[in-house]
Amino acid sequence: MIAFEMPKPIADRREILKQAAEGMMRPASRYFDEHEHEIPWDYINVMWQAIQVTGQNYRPGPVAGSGDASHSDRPRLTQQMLIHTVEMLSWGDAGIYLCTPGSGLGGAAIEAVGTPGQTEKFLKRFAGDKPTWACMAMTEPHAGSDTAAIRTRAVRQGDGWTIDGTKIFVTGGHKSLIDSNGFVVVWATIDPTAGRAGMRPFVVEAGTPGMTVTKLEKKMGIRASDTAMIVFENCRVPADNLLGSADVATEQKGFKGAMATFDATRPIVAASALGIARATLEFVKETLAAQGVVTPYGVPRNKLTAVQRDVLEMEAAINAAWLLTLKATWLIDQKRPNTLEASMCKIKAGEVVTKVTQKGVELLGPLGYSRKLLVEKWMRDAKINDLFEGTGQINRLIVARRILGYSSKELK
Amino acid sequence: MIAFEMPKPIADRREILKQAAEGMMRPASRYFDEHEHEIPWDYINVMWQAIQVTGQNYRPGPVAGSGDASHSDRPRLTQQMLIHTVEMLSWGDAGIYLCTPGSGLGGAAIEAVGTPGQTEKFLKRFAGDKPTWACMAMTEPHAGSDTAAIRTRAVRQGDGWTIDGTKIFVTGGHKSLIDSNGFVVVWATIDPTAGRAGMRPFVVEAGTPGMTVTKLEKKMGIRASDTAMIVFENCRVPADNLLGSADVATEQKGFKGAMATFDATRPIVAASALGIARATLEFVKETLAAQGVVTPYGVPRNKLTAVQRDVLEMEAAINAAWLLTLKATWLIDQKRPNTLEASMCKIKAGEVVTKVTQKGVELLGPLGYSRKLLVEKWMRDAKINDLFEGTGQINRLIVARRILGYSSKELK
Amino acid sequence: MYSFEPTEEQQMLVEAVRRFAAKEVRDAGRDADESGTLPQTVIDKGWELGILQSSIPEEYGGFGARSAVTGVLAAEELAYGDLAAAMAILAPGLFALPILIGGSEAQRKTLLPKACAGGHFPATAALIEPKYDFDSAALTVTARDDGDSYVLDGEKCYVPLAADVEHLLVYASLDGKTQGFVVGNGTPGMAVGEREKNMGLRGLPTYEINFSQCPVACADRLGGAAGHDFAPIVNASRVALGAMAVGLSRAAYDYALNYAKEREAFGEPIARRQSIAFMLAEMATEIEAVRLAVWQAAWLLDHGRDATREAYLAKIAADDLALMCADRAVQILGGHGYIRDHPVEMWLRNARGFPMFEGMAMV
Amino acid sequence: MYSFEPTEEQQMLVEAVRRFAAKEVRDAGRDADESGTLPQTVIDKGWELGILQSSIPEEYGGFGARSAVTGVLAAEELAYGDLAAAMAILAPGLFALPILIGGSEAQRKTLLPKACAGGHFPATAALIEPKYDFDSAALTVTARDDGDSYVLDGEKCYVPLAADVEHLLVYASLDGKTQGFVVGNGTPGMAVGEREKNMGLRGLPTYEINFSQCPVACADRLGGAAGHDFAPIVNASRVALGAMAVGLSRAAYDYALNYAKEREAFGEPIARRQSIAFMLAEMATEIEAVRLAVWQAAWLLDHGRDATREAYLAKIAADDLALMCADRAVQILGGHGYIRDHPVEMWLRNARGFPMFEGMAMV
Repeated sequence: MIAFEMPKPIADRREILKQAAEGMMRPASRYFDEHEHEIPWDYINVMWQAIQVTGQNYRPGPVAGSGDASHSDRPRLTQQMLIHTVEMLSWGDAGIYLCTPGSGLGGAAIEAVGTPGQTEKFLKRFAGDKPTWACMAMTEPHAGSDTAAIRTRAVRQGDGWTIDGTKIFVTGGHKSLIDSNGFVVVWATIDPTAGRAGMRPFVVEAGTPGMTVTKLEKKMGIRASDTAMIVFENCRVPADNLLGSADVATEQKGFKGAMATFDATRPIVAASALGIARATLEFVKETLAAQGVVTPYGVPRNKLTAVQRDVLEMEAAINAAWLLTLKATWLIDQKRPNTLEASMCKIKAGEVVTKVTQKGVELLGPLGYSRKLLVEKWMRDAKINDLFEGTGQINRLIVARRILGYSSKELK
Repeated sequence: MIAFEMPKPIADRREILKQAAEGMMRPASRYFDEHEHEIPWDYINVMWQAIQVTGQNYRPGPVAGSGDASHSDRPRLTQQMLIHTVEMLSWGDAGIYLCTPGSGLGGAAIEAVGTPGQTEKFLKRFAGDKPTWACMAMTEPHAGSDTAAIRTRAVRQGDGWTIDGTKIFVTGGHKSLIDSNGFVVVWATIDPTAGRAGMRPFVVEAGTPGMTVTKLEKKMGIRASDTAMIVFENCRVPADNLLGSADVATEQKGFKGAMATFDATRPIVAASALGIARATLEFVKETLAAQGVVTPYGVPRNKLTAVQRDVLEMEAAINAAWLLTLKATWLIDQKRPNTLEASMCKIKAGEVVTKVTQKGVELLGPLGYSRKLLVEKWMRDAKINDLFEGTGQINRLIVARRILGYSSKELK
Repeated sequence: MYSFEPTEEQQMLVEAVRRFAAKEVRDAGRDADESGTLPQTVIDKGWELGILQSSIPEEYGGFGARSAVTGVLAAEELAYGDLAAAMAILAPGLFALPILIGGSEAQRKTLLPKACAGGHFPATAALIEPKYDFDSAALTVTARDDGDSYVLDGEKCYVPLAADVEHLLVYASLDGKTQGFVVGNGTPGMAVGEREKNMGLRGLPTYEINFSQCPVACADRLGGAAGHDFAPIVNASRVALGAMAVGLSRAAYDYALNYAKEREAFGEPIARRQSIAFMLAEMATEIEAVRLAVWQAAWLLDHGRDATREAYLAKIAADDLALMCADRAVQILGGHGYIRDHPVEMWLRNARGFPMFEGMAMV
Repeated sequence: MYSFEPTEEQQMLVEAVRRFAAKEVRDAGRDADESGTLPQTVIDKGWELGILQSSIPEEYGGFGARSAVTGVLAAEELAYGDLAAAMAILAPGLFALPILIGGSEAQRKTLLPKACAGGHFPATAALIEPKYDFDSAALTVTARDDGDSYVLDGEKCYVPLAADVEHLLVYASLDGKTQGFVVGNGTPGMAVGEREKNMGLRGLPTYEINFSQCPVACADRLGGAAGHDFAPIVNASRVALGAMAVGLSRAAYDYALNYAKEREAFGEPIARRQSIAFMLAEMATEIEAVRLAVWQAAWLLDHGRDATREAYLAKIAADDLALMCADRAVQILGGHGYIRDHPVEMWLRNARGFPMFEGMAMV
């Protein structure tokens, strides 16, 4: 039965998060935007405690919903809860939200393809006292969307692997490896001749010799979030740090697992985008309303002012994008495939937040362009959502292949 | 020296044409839209006389400017005059404009690659008493933009050629072959293994046995214009009706000539598009002004009504597109290459007229959607300009290859 | 709870409508665009699907309960077949559903059983007026209370089937508020004009109606003396039109997608070019997003909540969606898209009307 | 006659500016976006190109004649290098050119020779006000005629270089008409605020200025007692800003094009994908179209005709162009576009300001 009633647990959580967003994030937004790479410890510590208390790690990942098993008669809400959380935190501040501690993408990879022993070994640190992070390293300087072109090598040596290569755009790399005793899941090839079949994820823990965080990127927005370059030089890890099998011929599950992770993470990025978009819309409406400009629903287009029409179109786009995102996660909670919807909501939300925030700056005129207000920051924060976890172009490719029934060879 | 002064001969011509457009075309617009395939003889006869009197055949084509030779100290204006003419006639009615008699694309092909004898033989009919047309047949049912995939065959038999195949979307095919003693220039391959190198244009005159006009397309708009299907079955023409050489190995000029024709015809299509766009803009502005809605220049966007902003954006787009079109023809008159600009102005004008006319219908609300006014017709007429003479996609491909320096193999 | 899954019953209805619409309605709609006339058999068959009847409770002669969600599912499918046919088939609802929503008990008891009794019920509603900035909340057709009756004056347009119906619901401004009035066709002071000629919807007969001192009995004001709230009616109309826009968009998308996979250029299907493939991907994405917005608004209506915001937002998104999809479908077909052998040019003509369509469909 | 060919002299100027802007200005501009400070050497070098000086006739100390067409050619090139730097270099023109256009003979004779006499002339103009719907034809800063002088009151913002200049041209509403007033920096009643922090233009110091009972001598009204027509001034400003938007757009386009040809994915340059290639083709097309619109408006100015329509239309088209090109450049660079190692993210921040930039450049 089609239904659009926000479940009570989600509504309750949202209420709490809204207070956190208003009380902790918004007041800190400008500071951490102006002080790039400073770390919002107040927020982090509060969130870490909250996570420990509720037992709800909010990390993304297809298997993150195990906490639901106890009341299996009710519909699973894990992913839906997650995107509401992310949306509200991003409404607060998208850069600070990205600093939220937890096992994140790195943890998701371990849960997806690790053994129980590996899960125990690597994830138990997230039950500790200190805020801890984990991250994922995929992109290389010469290989962005083209994940099969990865050059980082892992070579079997004795009882372990030696990793060499350079990774960029590792979100939270610094926090995982320098600011906490976390780890990075790094993708490397164990057989450069095998293409994707040769790719494997390896866990590299903080402090491992041969691994260096060499650079923190300076970015247009989300400046509170660290985006690291990590260099591996003769970096040795134990054999057990390989996630999945070392046999190239028989196994491709590892890579497919990583790709499947996108089905869960893309809606999360979409939700983050839409949190920023909603923040902008609400702020623009409030600011205009304070000057007597209201945007009523129901007035025909040809009777609106230009500003009103812009605002209403922003609102309509956000609403539709949100529903698409919601559906993409509802499918996960229903244990149904959602690859198509995940890419769709990412396309739509990435585009919507870009337009909405760009328009938001324009609608406020000289005020919108000033750093006195946050709208200009939201515009800068927004754009990343159209770029990471697959650019708009990559996601269009994915959608197009699905709807046309084309392979990646047939539609390049 | 950069200059934007309309030359007096053009201004004078425009004034006359405007009267023709207002007096002859607009009053007939609705009738010929509702009576598809009826022929606007009144318009045709007047135009034929005017052309005979002034000696100015307005047909497109890179060599059509020979009339200028007499006053070669002045800047050549032929193509610029032409697009102003086309713009104004299309402002009158784009469907009726397409019925204007003359040698058109067929004549242009002969002038481009024909011998003096061929020119004399085929073109002298355009100095006669009766309105006469010529047309060009390129597209086939299975081959649109992909001109190299043409299947119509021409086989040398004795002292002539035998042509077999089916052509569609021949603009003015009926008028050239049934309503007048004109001809069609048909593209056929003399060697199917040779690709484009095997393609040749042949002149097939009205009345030639084996050639039949089998269908007039029913179209969304430009209903006064005939768009014919022509079937060639064992259609024999004299050897002299081949334009260019019969030697596949050494000659590709024929095809290149046809392609070069586009450099001249694309700005003409753009001009036609912009005539429709201007008609729409002016009508919308007048209609709104009658209801007290004016669109002043200089008011900031955030202070406009939605309708005002739409109108001003329409106007800005038309103006910019027109200047691009003007430049593309000015280059021809300057005897400079204009392939890039020709495709650019076609892209821009095709898009502009589509959006402007679609918006025009919306801006007038229930009135705009009614056939009581012409705006809905202009919207239907407009769309062809984004489709023929290369769709927006094909022209983007051309522009992209040029700016990137890519061959047609490198960018498909 | 959130759910994006129709009930089994709804799925069965959708299937039934789809089977009927995808071929029969579509073919009839294309022909009617040329001929101006929809075959009565198609309208009758559409009526027999029972979409309206099953929205009306048994006590009023129907066999179900109104569900806007079910309504939009059906409306999308019908419009996937053909927009003009969908509007014609559903036109009786323009009259019956507002009576169900806003009518007095007496009006419901009198009029609804008639609507459900037999074949395609000859009724419609008149809302749109010939103004560029037509606003259903600020009508120029007025109703004046002269004590004994209401007197209607002014001009309506785009009234579906007006010449052939027996009953009309006419919306007019009464003291600045939009109110409905039940008017029998042929009432003195009411003149149905010539059939309108429009860019699209050529298969759907629509008419102007002129009201000049046209009297309506006091009892025939929708909701009786107390009148009614116009909001749930106009919201239900926006939701229905939104669903139809989604249906038309999906038709254009499907058609273009299949064409692009079959049509070859430069040695392979044009769908293998990113410019074409991405257009299709964007169409698919937008269709899904807007569909959900329509569902959401319908769900609010079904739960008796104020759907003004969501219905409006869904409608404006759907208006744009339909134009975008139809225009791109024409573009993808290239020159063939401009020829009336293919339906896409008709869809473009039909789609362009959505921003001004108001009150021409109802769920 | 139509012509799209600059004179040889203009081409030489364009070449000179381009040589200077493409590398030196660009590098300095990128650094200044981080540091907040443009090197004085770059500003001086830009000044020494003589763009302003050659716009002022010899009788007023210059060595040429104003040509808006020449001005837009130069402005496009400078902004191709960097927008903030271009505005800084050309800021003296904000003061000098309106005096040339609308000043009294006395004002020209007094002030223009100063402007041309030496190095980068420390002058600017104040037009924008902190309102979402700021309108240069309806200012909230007022000038009141108190008989002996004019008295300015109200708030300005986005005044380039205000803290460091000696002379300002302040626009205020006098009886509802926008009029310029020559104000010396430090005049009592005038308070230059802290340097503004903006999303873009971080290399260009801009300031708020508060006027409270700030007196201006009657003789310092632009044009003297008779005042002046604001239209040619604001039109010249729109044309200049339009040209700068074109310059920025071209910078973004060139950068993205080169990147797309070099960056490989899936075994070949990303420029070989239609989605990328078509974006570039559209950018190239729009840049050329809008550039011509800017030229046209400038040409009208040079011929003493009313350029209100064309300047406005060119400006709104250029505003949209700049955002489109900068946003697409970021998109084409993907994640790299978001990193400040590349200039495209800065161009996006700079570009977004155009719709509200008014009176911040002048030709």
